[in-house]
Amino acid sequence: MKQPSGTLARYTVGARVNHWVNGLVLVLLALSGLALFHPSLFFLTGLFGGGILTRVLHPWFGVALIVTFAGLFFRFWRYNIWDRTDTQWLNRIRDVLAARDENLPEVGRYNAGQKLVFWLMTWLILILFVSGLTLWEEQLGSYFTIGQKRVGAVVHALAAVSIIGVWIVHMYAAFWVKGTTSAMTKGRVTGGWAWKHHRKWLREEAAKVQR
Amino acid sequence: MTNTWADIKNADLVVIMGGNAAEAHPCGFKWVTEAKHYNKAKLIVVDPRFTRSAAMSDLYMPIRPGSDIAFLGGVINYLVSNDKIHKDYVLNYTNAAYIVKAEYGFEDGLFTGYNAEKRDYDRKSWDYELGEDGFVKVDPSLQDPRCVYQLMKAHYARYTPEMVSRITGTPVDKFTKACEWIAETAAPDKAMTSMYALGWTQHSKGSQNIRGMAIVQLLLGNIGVAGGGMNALRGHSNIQGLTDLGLMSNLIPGYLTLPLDKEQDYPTYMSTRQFKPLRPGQTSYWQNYPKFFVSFLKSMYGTAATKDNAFGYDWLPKLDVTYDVLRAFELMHQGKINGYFCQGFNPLLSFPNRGKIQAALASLKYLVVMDPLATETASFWENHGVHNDVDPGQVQTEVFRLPTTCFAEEAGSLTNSGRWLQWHWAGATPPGEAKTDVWIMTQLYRKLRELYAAEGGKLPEPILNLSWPYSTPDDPTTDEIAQEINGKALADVRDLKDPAKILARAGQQLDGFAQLRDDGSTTSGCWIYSGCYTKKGNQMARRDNADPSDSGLAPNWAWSWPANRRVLYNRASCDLEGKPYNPKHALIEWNGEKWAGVDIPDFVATSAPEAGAGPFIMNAEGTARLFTRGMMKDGPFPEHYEPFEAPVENVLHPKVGPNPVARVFKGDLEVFGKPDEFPYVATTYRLTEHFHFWTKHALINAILQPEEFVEIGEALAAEKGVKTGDRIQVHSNRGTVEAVAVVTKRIRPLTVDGKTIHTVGIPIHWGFKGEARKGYGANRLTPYVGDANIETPEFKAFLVDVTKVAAAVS
Amino acid sequence: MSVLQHALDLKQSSATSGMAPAGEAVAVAKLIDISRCIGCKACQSACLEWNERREEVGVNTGYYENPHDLTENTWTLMRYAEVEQDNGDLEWLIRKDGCMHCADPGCLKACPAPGAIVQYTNGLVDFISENCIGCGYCIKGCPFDIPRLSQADQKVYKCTLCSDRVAVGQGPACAKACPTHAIMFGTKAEMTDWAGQRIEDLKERGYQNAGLYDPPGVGGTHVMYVLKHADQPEIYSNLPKDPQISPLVDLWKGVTKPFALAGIGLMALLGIVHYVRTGPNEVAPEDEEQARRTLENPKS
Amino acid sequence: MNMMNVTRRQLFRYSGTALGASTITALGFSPAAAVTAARPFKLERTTETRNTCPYCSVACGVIMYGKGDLAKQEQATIVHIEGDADHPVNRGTLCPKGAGLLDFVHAKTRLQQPEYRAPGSDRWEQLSWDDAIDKIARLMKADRDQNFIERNQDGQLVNRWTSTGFLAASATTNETAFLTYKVVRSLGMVVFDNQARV
Repeated sequence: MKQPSGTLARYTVGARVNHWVNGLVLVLLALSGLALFHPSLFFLTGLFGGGILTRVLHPWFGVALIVTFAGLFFRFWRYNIWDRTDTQWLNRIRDVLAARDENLPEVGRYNAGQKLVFWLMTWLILILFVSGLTLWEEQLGSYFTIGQKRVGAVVHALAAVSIIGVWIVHMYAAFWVKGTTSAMTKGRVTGGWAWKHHRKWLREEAAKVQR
Repeated sequence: MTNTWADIKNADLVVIMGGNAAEAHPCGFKWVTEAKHYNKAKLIVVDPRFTRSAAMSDLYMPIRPGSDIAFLGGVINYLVSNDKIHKDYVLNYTNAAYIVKAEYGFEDGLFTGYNAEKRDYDRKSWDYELGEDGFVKVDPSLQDPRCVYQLMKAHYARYTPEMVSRITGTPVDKFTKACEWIAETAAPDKAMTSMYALGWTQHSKGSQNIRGMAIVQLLLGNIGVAGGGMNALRGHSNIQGLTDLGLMSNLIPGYLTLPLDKEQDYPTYMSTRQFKPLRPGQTSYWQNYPKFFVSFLKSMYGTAATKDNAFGYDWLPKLDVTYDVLRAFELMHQGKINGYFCQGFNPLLSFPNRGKIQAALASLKYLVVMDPLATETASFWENHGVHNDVDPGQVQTEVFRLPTTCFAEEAGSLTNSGRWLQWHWAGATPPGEAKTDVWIMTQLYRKLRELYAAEGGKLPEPILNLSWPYSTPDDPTTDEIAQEINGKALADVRDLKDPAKILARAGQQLDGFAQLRDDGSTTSGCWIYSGCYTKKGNQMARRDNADPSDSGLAPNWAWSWPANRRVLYNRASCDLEGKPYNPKHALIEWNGEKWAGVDIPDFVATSAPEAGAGPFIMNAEGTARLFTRGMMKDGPFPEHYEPFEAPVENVLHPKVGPNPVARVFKGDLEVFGKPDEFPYVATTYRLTEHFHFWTKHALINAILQPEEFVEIGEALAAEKGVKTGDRIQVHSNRGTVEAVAVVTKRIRPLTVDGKTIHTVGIPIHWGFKGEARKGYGANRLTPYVGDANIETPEFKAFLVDVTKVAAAVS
Repeated sequence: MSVLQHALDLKQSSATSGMAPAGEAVAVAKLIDISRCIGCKACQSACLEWNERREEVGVNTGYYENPHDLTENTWTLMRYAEVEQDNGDLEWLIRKDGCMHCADPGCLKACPAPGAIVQYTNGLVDFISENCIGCGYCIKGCPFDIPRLSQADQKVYKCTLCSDRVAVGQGPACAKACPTHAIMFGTKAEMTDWAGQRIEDLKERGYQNAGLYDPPGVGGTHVMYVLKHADQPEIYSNLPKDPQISPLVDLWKGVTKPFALAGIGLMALLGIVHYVRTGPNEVAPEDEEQARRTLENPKS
Repeated sequence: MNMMNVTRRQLFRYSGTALGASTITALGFSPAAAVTAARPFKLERTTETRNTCPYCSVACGVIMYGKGDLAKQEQATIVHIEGDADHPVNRGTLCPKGAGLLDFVHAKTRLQQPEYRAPGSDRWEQLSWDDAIDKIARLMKADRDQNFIERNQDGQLVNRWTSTGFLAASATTNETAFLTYKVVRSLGMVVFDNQARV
């Protein structure tokens, strides 16, 4: 396998496209959702052509999210299975935040934080989807009781806030840990990045190359 | 109505029986709620169903359909045997003290003089004993066993509370409570009003149902007083007007009657109509009959009506029998009628026994329907599947369907139940080529006149001589016709007492019927309407709603017949001295010179109380009749007869079940059902969301009540395994209706003569035209039998069976 | 009357804060006196006619209610309950259902679209269709289950209390039509006073529990009922005994909103603080060197 | 005496019979006052015409609001019908039938032109008024001339026509009724009735 000197392939084109579409949808959902959530953000409906279109589009974005996220999920779920190292890593979260990588165990393809983001995204999207169905008056209004809809509304709001939080963590981590974004833009990371953050993965990749 | 809508607020007790005002007359029922709130009135409702009226009541009791006279007879018995009557009133203002002929009697359900073959009575014995002076003998002590009061007391002694309950199914305790409340209004300052409608009339003894309550009201002194009266809640907007104007087989406008065959000349005709007073000093207003009749003939035949030809008397058709609708459709069914006109009427759905009506219409040569809407009658030949299963190819009738305007597009007057003539104005352009009925009748008449003038034919004179005094003969205005109805002077009309005084100059509109003359110098289309369009203009168009006395009479709003009088017989609201019995709700009183008050006196205004004239001036007695002499075909006192289809035998007289003189044709008698086959009592009625067969054309009303249904009680539903919303079939001996079942607590089984009787309620509104869903129509079930006196069909009590429909049918 | 001239000035508007204070107006109310109501549906008819709404012609399902429920066109509906009393006597309790015009309207609270739901200073709560986005949040906010979403135009509708008529000094179409004056309209004070007279009459007739339904849980309502059995409003086709805006809706539209935004803001802030304090997490040249070695010799 | 266009420009008096003092009058702000009502009042610039409800015999007063004014020879269409608040019986109220009158006036099943159905036919044909009147008058005259009874079996003069009948309505005006009466009786018709019984 030929590769540019000193870099490693991390994401295929398909995975990257999938990710970015998913990301875009999530952002649209967040913006349209926030517009409908808080009056001070209602102006965001302008991005979607007004309140009515925002209301129409938001649930369809949700459907799109489920589809695109399913792609990501089936690509990545097996890399996100929790192991003992993850617990150790998480126990040393202070070292993580302080960037004292020397105190952390060697990490495989994903560290515990990334795995947490993955699973939180997964569960929150599921929760948002299901609670969102109860709120989709146009298509499904007659299938739910008002009581169910009220629970749905609260759950949807809380889950939405949570997922935005997770998303902020995700974004910030990519921003803070330099060299990360190229994985999703170019599909490759430098060896140094891999050595520093995913040493175990680097070793596995090196072993593969050797063979 | 003897009184008027808003006057109901003056009542202390309202009895709704034989009607359902809350549903059929909601805006009139308002005055019941006003009476309840402001006058602390109580409301009693007696009805087979727990209606919306019942929902508003203080006391509700169920009754088996067709047993009202038993109930009312029981009330009479209670009042008389407990001495709860308004004695002064009964003695002076009714015929209670009058002595009845010794030959009169009642036995085993029959009054004297019955002829079983003719199904009719010889009514000669039902009359008063006259003295040598030509006046009726009286016993003011009311003790003579032959006086009306004692005869009545004896007649109703059989109607004990237990007997009432046995016949009607009404619980004894509730019946007694109702009697107690009713009896309280015997006090001179208390009034009870009776509100009834087709729940009383649509029986084979409908007139006697009403007589029953009239007797109660007379015993209580509740006729002629504010908040009292017998208030017939007429069904249609102008059925009062059409009746007043005599659009019936035997009538001439103003309740004059068409001559009979035997009345070959004018003097003979008049000899039985100018009633001589039966007591000294009485007004007997019908003595003026010739004035009304001649004025009518003058308005019919104009200048062609002269003294020499008895004002065209010969041109009037003479009657052998009354050709009411039941007889009309019977004759049609026999093929004896070739042509028929329906002017805004839907007989295919309105008359009993749909199958017979359908066959009758199909035997016509031509049918002309004038209507704003596409009626079922006009389309009786169309096939609408189960809803009108007809083969058009087999129907040889030519049918014309002529579009007419509706209320919004025409001006004119309507007479409401309270006898108010209210003018209305057109506000819209008619749709398409729709024309007013006046225009259509004019074109028909003008064409016929043209044909008779050109070609001759049978008796052309009345056609050619018909008065047609309209400025544009091809298009008379309603304004002109209204003036014609009121009448005008053809020569100067002078005061009879002071001939120097001219009351109306030739050509002027008359002020009222007092100015009519029998010498041909006046015209008036309808004497009781005289005063509606006077020299002062169109009185019906008046719109001053001031009601200074707060009496509810609104004397300057529109115009009320007769003479703008709002409460009939109002002289009876005062005692013999002319003082109001109830000063709080005084209508008129004698002020020493004349009668005056918030209403127009129903009395000769200057006739002092001492003169002794009675308050019921139209009656030769001057008093009201507890005993009606020979005027009712089926007896001088109401008697309980069973409906022609009854679930039990007549426990009072098993040999005489139904009304022995009711209108029944051969062929119809045979199709009455028997209780072994048809065990349930059915009754038909209107729903508040609909008006007969019109409002199913109005989308809003179709939304509010979209589909035909039948109401049954929970007990019957349980027996049949029917849940609400299931489809059921209702069968009578004449047909079947299939509809949705509405299972309700509002209809409960009754115990009648020891038997459990279930009632089935059948709303009438469905057909196969309009916005609402198609339905079968209640008249597939109803029996072809009519009241003895006025031939109203017995829609309110007949027998049916009920079956559950297994699978849904479209 | 000058104070009344501002009757249809806005008091509250959905998803809008900091409104200019409106002129004072006298609170109005519609009083539905069930003891005088004959259930004739004149109000339903007048409502359809005045508001130019119509329905598909339905079916009979075995009950008098038609249509079978409130809809985007049927803003008021007669509901019928046959209730047997202890003595076996029947009562037919007929209730005109429709918007109660709560003083504290749950629909308005829930609505995210500015100006789609407004409350006028006289108390009427009105849906302004051109601002409605059809989200249906009002449906969840309403404690009485009143608003209905139109499948035709995806906007929510309910009784406006005929704000167009009230604006020109007329009463609502239903009150105008009501044959027995069971529906009255006037100032809330007058209506309360009149209700008192009616309750007195009912008590005289033996209805000891007669009373006024003006539920405090929603701040009182501008549509009130006179009930013969005010102690059991639920027998009137499930009229809620103590209606309140659902705690879930309070949670959703109450604390959740500021806390959520604060939470999101806080997350972002923490990121910034962390970044400022910790600086970028950069890959050092020695890491690259280590990686190169590893890739060349994975066993090392 | 034209009371058609009653000047009722003052705001409607809401005459709730129960409330002596009229509540709405108390609320009677002028339409000119600045109000922020979202909904335009649809009866501005309509013609008001007084009429009575054609259904039951309470004869409630109604006001019809129309576009166009017949008094000015314009085409007019009713857009709204409401109870007449001045009417002493209904006091502005209407029942479910009366409140839905507009849908009767504009019913899809309102007849638009004269129609004829031939014997055995399964459809309506349009025809002109002239043709309709001609045909009907011919049928009537033929039947009358053939079946009119001048004298009964006893030789008495009876002048009646029993083979064609006429069923008058229940909601036509008194003026229609009287004109109908005249025409019907002038022909000697006795099979004549109205809707009083049903």
